[in-house]
Amino acid sequence: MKAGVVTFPGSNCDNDVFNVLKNIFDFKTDLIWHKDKTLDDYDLIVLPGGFSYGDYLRSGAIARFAEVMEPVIDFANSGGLVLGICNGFQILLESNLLPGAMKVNDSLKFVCKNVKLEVSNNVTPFTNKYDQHEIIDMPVAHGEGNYYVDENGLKELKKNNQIVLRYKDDSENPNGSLSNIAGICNKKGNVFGLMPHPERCSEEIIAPNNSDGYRMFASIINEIKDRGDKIAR
Amino acid sequence: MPDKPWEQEGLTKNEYEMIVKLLDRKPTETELGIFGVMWSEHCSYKNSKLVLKTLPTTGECVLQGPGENAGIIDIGDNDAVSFKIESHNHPSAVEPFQGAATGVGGIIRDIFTMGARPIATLNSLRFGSLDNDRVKYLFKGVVSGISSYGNSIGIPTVGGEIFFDDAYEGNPLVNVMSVGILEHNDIATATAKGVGNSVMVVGAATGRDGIQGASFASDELTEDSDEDRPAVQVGDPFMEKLLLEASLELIKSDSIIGIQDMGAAGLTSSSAEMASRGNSGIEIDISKVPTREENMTSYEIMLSESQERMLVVPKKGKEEVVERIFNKWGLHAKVVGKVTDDGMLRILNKGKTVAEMSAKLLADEAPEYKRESIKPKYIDELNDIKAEDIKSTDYNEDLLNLVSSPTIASKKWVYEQYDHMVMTNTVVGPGSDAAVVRIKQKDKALALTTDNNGRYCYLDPQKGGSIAVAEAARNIVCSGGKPMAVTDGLNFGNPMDPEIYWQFENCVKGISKGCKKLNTPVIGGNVSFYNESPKGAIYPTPIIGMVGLLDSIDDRITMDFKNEGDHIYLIGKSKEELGASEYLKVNEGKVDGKVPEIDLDLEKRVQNTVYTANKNNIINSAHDCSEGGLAVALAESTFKNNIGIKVDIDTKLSNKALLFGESQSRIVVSIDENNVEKLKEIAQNNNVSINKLGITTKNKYVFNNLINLEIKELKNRWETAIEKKLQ
Amino acid sequence: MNWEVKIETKLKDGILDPQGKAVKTGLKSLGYDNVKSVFVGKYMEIVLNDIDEKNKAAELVEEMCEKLLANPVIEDYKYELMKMEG
Amino acid sequence: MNWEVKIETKLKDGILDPQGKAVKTGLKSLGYDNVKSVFVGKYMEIVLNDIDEKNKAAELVEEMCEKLLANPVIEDYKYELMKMEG
Ligand SMILES: Nc1ncnc2c1ncn2[C@@H]1O[C@H](COP(=O)(O)OP(=O)(O)O)[C@@H](O)[C@H]1O
Ligand SMILES: [Mg+2]
Repeated sequence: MKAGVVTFPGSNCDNDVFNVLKNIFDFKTDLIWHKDKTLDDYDLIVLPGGFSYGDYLRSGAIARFAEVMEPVIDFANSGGLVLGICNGFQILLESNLLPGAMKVNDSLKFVCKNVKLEVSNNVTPFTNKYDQHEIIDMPVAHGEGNYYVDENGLKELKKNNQIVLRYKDDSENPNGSLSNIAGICNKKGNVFGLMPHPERCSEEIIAPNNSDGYRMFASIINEIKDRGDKIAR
Repeated sequence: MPDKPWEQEGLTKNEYEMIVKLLDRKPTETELGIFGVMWSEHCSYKNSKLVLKTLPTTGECVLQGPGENAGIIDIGDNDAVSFKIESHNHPSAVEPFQGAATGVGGIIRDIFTMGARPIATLNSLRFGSLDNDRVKYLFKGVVSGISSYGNSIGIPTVGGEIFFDDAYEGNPLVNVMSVGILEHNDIATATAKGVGNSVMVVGAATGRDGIQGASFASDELTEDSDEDRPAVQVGDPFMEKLLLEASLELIKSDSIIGIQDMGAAGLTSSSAEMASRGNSGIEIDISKVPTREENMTSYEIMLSESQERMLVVPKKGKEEVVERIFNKWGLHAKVVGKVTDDGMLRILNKGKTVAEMSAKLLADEAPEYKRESIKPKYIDELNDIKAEDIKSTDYNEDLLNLVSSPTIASKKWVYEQYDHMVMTNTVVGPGSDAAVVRIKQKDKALALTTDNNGRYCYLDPQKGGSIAVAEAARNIVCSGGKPMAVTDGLNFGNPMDPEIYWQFENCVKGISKGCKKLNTPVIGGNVSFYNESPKGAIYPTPIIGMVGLLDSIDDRITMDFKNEGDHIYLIGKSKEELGASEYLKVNEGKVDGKVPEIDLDLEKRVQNTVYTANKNNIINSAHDCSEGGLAVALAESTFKNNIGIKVDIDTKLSNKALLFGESQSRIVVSIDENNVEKLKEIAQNNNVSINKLGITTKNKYVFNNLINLEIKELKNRWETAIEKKLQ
Repeated sequence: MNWEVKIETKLKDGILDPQGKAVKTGLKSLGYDNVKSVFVGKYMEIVLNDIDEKNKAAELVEEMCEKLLANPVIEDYKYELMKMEG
Repeated sequence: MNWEVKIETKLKDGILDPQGKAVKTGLKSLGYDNVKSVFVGKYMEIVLNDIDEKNKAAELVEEMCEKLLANPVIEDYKYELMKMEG
């Protein structure tokens, strides 16, 4: 069992996620270079936060064409677990692995703070350790997290239960995101993108009394083990 | 050449004659331009060097003092910390966003050229009053510039400070401190050695950015500073992120002799300095330097301040390693010249010599001046401020007004725009006395702070300088750390003005005293002169950046009250001191009076008391008293956990001095009732007086019969003040 | 032949434009009461070298816009193509 | 009378354009080898109401650009002014 965290030029949360998987969960984890054209046998690919290619033009727009994205897209299409955090979420949108697009925050300002989220779908591989409708706490840190999808797209998301995380209410919504959307998955549920940073609340020392990020990674590892067990059986 | 060729390069006639004598001939236009920049204040420190030499720069922990890109201290177990502060005041006054952004970029480069991975930045800012529209524009621009660059490069902005005062209206201050960690064996230096070794330019291509930026920073801002606009540089944090990763990888690969960032005066200054440090010469063919624009002159290429570039001297035969590593990160690396043994900086253009001067002459032999120094008149005309000189009808109102004064108010509006969590090391972030940053896989941690009160330094430069050091150290101790070392960012007006020079000398004297007493050597810093606008000079503002060490991350303390029913103690003593206070400024609009006394021995004992008590695990919260005095310090400790206070003290002081006086060497702590005896014992051992102030309670702020407020109301005023000003 | 391309991108009609809104508020607060609406998008200038036909150049530009320069989910784009002298 | 204004801003010559640089690299890596240079700026569409003369409108636009819409320290701007029907 193995996870891979992609480093794009300008990624800056790659080591943070790596640290949580490797040192907190003791999970075998590699950093994957953006120029890699093939992938090892991974059970999880993480597209981390940061400013890939400076986030110039639009965040995620240039990273979407990095060489590594071809095998990542194949991996996703064949049911592999893909987690996109912040900039990673933006890259997933630009690659059409998830529907919709990001606009700049309504405030036009970068925002870094803790926000309250509601778990709207706890039966995904990424959220199985939370209760349905549980209110959790996670930091956000972004300038372009204002999620948009057209009306039909929103209906689809709702119909298929693809809205996984929502900002708890308008006052907790840090960016003006449509329907308070903070994180969505694809129809199959194996690709998940979110603006908040679970890797920033996975350790007591930097996030006292907050294991809400820890439980996201625990959910994923739980799922990976499950999948492994199924194959074994 | 024009009649007085020196003038256009910002040199004096004397300096010009000195150059002719030293060269034994007249310099060419290009050479004179190079001297102009290298001998500018910004590059040569000609007006400050003699005074800076009086600072204590050695100590047990110092691995690298002033003289390199940044200083380095030892923190045990083969770990080291590199840090430095740098100003970007003038660029920020003209173009706040890019000025501040490139300021962040510049200082981060200084840190990673030492071989250290930058793990935190802090920023110390000064603006005029937020009631002024231009100031609002500058303030917003500077904050978003810092945010944009720091967030993108992925280094957390964990702390800093902001003061607002009319003295900074036309000339804001933007000082950024960067902190990095490394292992002893990875220390890199900016030296060029080994005859025949290549000299390489790596990173961004060279454009016409900021030509003459260095002499720009050494001029006063005048009405037509707008004319200087082409000198504005645009930063590229993405490029710098790549440069950072590539440089650290390169240094680890053990293939280089020296590496130096290109800051002020670009290629010229970096090559002259590298050569001079190595007692070598350097020969560069500028036709080989990758350029971004066409038809650049040799002068422009030599002096361009394009950002995100470095100069590297690889070990023999390691050019390819440099290329490979930089190409991996998508960056250029190009051989542009070689190291020689003749001590000359020789600049060729397609093989033809265009300039040739001794590197030492350029880098180290600029004249050093001791300027005329006169005590300013205003100092003798200050009034003694007594309680009855300050109007007040209601202490509740006074406290509410103080906590919503922008200098004291919450800086949330600012730091929520900074990514202060990236790298996942921020244990105590912005909004506390000092930030605490862990070192992954180790138990120890760093405490980081910047401090200065320009008002104190204006009214009494020497005391002001000492207080800045004392306060920085106090903040470190209040966070659980041991003060280690200092970087100083010295911001002053025009040094040719004897009164300014006097301020400068005396501030440095005060800093020296403070650093000696508190055993925190100065390992590097920055001098920014000519901070003046048509309305006059800024307050003398020597910003103290300090790094402290926590042996164990479990030693950390925050300022917030933790439990109801804890006992609140004041370590140190309040005095009848209302001069220079924020209270005087807010209520009377005055900057006047005697600066609070600072007894550095007492300071040290007060800090020892808290440090030792914390080592005995009895401190639940600690917070130092600074602007706004005891009443404000107590208020700030109530906010986070919404825990109230009931203070009952008997004193001979006036109510105003008791509440809002800014006596030094005071720390408010809260402890469990059971630990009171222990605290008393520790204080007694340190010969420090302590006083019980009261106890922590539920959600109300009650101070004798003077103040009675809901914490919620107080907090709301404190938290929203800056945002309201900006609407 | 060389071509100069000017591209403008803009959020699609009906999609709320936070930048436009902020600029409008800013202008109003400066007293520009005649301002009715503001949209903010991106402007790009690109030089293309060595393409023989205008058609070809146009095709290329459209492809670049669809793929990278604009996000078709939320943005419209317009472009102008001019032959360059020399 | 009502006016439609189109404004383009662009960094002044010689000022580094990191966005343009990154987009150029992006286009090249997608195989668009004909791309010689890329600049990225801002594009704005503004509607102005109730201004009688074109001169007046132009004056207003320039003022708005200098004050808010462009950053005259580092940016140049161009605009186009069109009378609106109805
Ligand atoms: N206020 C100061 N206190 C101590 N050292 C200083 C101070 N100002 C500058 N220095 C030191 O002088 C040296 C030269 O300044 P430097 O930082 O190289 O210029 P630049 O910032 O343009 O690179 C540095 O080592 C710096 O640490
Ligand atoms: Mg330097």
